[in-house]
Amino acid sequence: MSEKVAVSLKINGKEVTLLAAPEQNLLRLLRENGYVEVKCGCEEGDCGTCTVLLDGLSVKSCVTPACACEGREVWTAAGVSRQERIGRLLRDNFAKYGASQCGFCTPGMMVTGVNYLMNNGVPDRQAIRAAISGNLCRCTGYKKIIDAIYHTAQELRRETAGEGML
Amino acid sequence: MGYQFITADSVPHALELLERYGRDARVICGGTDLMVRLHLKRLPECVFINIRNLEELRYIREEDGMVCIGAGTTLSTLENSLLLLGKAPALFQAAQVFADPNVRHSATVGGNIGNASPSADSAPPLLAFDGQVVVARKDGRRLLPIREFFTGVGRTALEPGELVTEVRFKPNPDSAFVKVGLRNAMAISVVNIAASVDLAQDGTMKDVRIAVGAVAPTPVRAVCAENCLRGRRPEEAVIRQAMDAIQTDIKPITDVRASERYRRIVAENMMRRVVLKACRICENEGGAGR
Amino acid sequence: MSEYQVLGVRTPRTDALLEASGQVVYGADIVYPDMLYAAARYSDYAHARILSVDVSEAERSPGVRGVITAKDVPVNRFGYKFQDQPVLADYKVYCKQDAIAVVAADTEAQAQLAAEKIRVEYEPLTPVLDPVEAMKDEVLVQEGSSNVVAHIKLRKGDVGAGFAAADKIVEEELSTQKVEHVPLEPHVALSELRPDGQLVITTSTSRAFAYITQLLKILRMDMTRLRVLTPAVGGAFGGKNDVSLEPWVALLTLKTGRPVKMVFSRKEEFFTTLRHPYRMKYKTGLKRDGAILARKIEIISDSGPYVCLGKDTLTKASVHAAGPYNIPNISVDSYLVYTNSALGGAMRGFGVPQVAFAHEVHTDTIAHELGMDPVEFRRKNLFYDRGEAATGQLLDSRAMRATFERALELEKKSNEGREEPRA
Amino acid sequence: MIKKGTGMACMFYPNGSTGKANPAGAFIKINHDGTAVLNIGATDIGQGSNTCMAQIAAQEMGLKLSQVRVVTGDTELTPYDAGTGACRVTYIAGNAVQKTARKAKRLLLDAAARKMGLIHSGQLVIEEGEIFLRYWPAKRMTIAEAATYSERILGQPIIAVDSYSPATMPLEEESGQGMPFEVSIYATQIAEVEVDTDTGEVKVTKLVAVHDCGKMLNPMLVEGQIEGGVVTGIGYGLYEQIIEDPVEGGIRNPSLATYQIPTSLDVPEDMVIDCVEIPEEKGPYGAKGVSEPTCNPTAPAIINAIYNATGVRIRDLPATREKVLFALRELERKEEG
Repeated sequence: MSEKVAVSLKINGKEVTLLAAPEQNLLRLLRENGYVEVKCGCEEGDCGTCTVLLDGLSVKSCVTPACACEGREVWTAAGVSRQERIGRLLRDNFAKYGASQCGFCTPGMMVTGVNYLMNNGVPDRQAIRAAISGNLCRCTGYKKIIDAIYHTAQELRRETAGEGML
Repeated sequence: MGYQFITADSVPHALELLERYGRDARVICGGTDLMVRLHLKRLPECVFINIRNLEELRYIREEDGMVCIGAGTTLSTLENSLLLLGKAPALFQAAQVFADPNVRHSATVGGNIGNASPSADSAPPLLAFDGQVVVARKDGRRLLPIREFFTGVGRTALEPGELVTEVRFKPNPDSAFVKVGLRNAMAISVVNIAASVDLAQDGTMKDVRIAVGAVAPTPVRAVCAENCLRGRRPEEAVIRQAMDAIQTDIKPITDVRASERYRRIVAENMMRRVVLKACRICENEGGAGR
Repeated sequence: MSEYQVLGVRTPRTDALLEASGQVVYGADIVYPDMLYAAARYSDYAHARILSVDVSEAERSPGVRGVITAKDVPVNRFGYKFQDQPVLADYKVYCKQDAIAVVAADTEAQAQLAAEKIRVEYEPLTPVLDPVEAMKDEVLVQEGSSNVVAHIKLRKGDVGAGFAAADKIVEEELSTQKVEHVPLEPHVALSELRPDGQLVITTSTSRAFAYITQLLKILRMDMTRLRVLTPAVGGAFGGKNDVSLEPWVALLTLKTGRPVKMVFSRKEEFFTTLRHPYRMKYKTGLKRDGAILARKIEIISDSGPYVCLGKDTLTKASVHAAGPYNIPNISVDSYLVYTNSALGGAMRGFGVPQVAFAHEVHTDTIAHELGMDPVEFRRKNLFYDRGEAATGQLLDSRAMRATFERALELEKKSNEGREEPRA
Repeated sequence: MIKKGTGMACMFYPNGSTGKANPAGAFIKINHDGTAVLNIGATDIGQGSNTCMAQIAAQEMGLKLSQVRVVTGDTELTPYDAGTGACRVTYIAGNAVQKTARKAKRLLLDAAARKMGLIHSGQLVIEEGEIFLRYWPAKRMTIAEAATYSERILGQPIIAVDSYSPATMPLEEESGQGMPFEVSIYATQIAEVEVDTDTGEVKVTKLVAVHDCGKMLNPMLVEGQIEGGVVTGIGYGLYEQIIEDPVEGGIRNPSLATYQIPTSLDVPEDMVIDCVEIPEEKGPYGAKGVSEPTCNPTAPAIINAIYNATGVRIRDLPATREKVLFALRELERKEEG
């Protein structure tokens, strides 16, 4: 490993400065500093278990250079699932609709789900199915994950409609 | 020496860094290709020049009839661009099936063509539009036709110190893209193909440009197939002729993903599908592909 | 409904909220103070004698605290009925997935770097990779044993008589491929020597007791000195049924006195067990009206270089090979064959997915050769309430026809758009 | 061109290892505060056994699910279990947990009887967390009271242990005859596919899966197991294949980029899942295991559907796009020839 450099970024709402090697990926930077909810299933960009929000967009942290995150904002599954409304509602619906079994792909699915819901996530099963197509799951067959995101989108839509937002 | 990672804070700064580090420099933006090669230990020590912060390279705009896309523009931006949906459906459709949504949030156009994989999904549309690559250097810039940009597997015509800053092309609404992988997401193309057609009033194809990926060391124009179609109507017999002709345009290999024979059959069938799609002809009117 | 009515309820998993917020602890998330990381050196050949293993350069590599080879393993053979699998390759490598040495270092990168510096001298032997070829025993995978390591026989009634009385014989060959479990969580194991002298191994496994039974023999320990903990498991599907990296981390801890952790890369995950590929021959004798009189089945299973669970899998496959049909005369001959290809092990379905593919495609072939609708042919031959299995066991098979008719009903109903509310 | 077709497959599969012992053990301790610790050897690898086992224990002891804490995954503290495999946990470990819970309940009721001055506990029942006399319901106490009385007064800790081992007979060496399993489960799946004759792509548009698992203890977990198994079956039938070098040996596609399992866009939007609930009286609350063989009928149902759609029968899995396309060409050539 080459000589490490300091990277200052915001993780789950908290300013932190961490040491990263130039060639290190964001996944390793996060896991080595205790954010172990970001999972490593392949480290080759093929499985999605390492998905995090980077500046509001869901990305695969294993193919994101750690040093490129200087001054950026990262949210992990632990962070988004505490976030009011979208994250918390999706977390509860993941449980309610049986969207997880072994739980290893679940953090990545949660972040991808939150990303979908934050970017005008319409309650449309085919759109949701496409949105999570970068997150592999071997246990659930994807159906109940789509159910959870779909029902969350519906509930959010009812709320915003209720508040006369639309 | 070990790796280094330097973030450029402007294009001139990036060019200066590229100049200084020459062959040791390696431009990185999304990182979805380079970080995988790094993990697989197929990327020797280098100086990463990070251009991810350069907002001036992230745009899609129309300038005197040309669509100009900044090299740092992500695939998800392309996928959500109404301009592309309307004026350059081939590139829009390619962006939709590129890898997966989360990779599309990071991967950039400049990165995709810079990586120069034979199966790069953004290449066939740019080739079919006969686009150009704007290449900047410390002391100026040059316009490189995209058909001269790819020189081999993973190799481009870029010289050390040069940076792709934009791709530009004359858009065409009568264009389309088709991809065949081994599954419907996160799939590296076994064959991808784009077509751009200038249709006359009477329905004949005044001009037609077809570009095919994953069937040669670089994406290629299917010149022989184009010749069969140019000036004629997209009828079944004409297309059948072009389907034979395309076999001479392509030199597919057998690899872990698919065999040469499979790529040849799919290439001709997808050529038929993409030409009909570009001409907005519903596919099953024209009978079965071969 | 009262909180005390707990069964028959759509209750979420008790850890569902923890899973959704990423707070479940898997093996890879566990960190001990001054822990070392391990990396393995795998074989370069599918079949070769090992002349020498030189770890000196690896031992001098930066950050390295210990290297183990077969010499460090108290008992270097393990397995279930067949003790044929080495913990680390000693005088021979049997497949390209065999590990020869394992390095423990301060960081994972240092361990991997050092592992590449291990020099192995081989005397290459011709590998036998095709099971049918291997059955000729021209090249022996395991010395002193035929490559046909098990022949499972099943005889019910008299197939000869059945074929003689048949109006029609249908023969068919079918085969299945090797597949990987692909649990999203790769294998992981940690070992720690606790102050009281107990060696505690934490590993992602479906069968901790099967593991500790093997590890006790390998490490020559008893249940007071060894303990296996199972953290949350990120999917197994049968791929975490057999010991692999656990003895390596245990021995490295014993050698260095420090906790050791090893997490398989996705590539190494493909080196663990795979589903056995089967080559199957089906021969069925029938009456013109579709009644099945006799079925003869032959299965060749490529076990890779060790038996592992190959024989148990092939037994369960043989018992179910004829399918859920009333067949008076059945004979099954199944051969488990050693090869130098990748090792077979348990995977979801344990041999029966292979034969289910075979007997259900064979059933369709038969129906079409008789000019019958495959649904009608099944309706005629499926188990009734008291089906007799190929083992002669009488089954309570009421559910066979219940699922059959219900599936047809749901298929028809969903085509008419009136989908059942339950789904 | 797109050709449509439908195919079916049936299967049967046992619960438990083949003709050899594979017991499961359980400990239960009822705490003085009326909660319980369920300690089992079987581990949850994602199929939901911790939840299912806790449900059985809670139902049997009249507790809420939240009052039962499950401890597994420690060879020193948990009783022996043969392991999570062979579709055995719900049926075998479930029976062990139910038997153990009955024992714990007996100890609890005995303590309650003594506290009430009854000569035996036969007339006592537990409902909604309370113990009372069946025919004089006014005479009641909470489970916590009985537990405290037993543990802290009588000095009788409420700890029960039991196990379950299926009664099977090994197979005879020569004939393979015997009684290797106690119970079996059954299933039928129907697949609808669309085959693109230009690329050989097979798209599973609908999958009907009807399975048998006796009484469903938790319908949501059962559905999840069937949906997951179906997708594993789709991978087995259409997408997955380890490619080994035929000369040198060694795997040529050891990555998730070149060994492709189904993504969310490769599975049918229309998955119709159902169970026929024929209770199994030997099972805990009538239940049997369901998870392991849910993938068994999927691949053959798809292969039969491909034949129905195109007349092409793929006899060597997987039915990759290339294999289907070449088989279509072969069929065309034969028909023209």
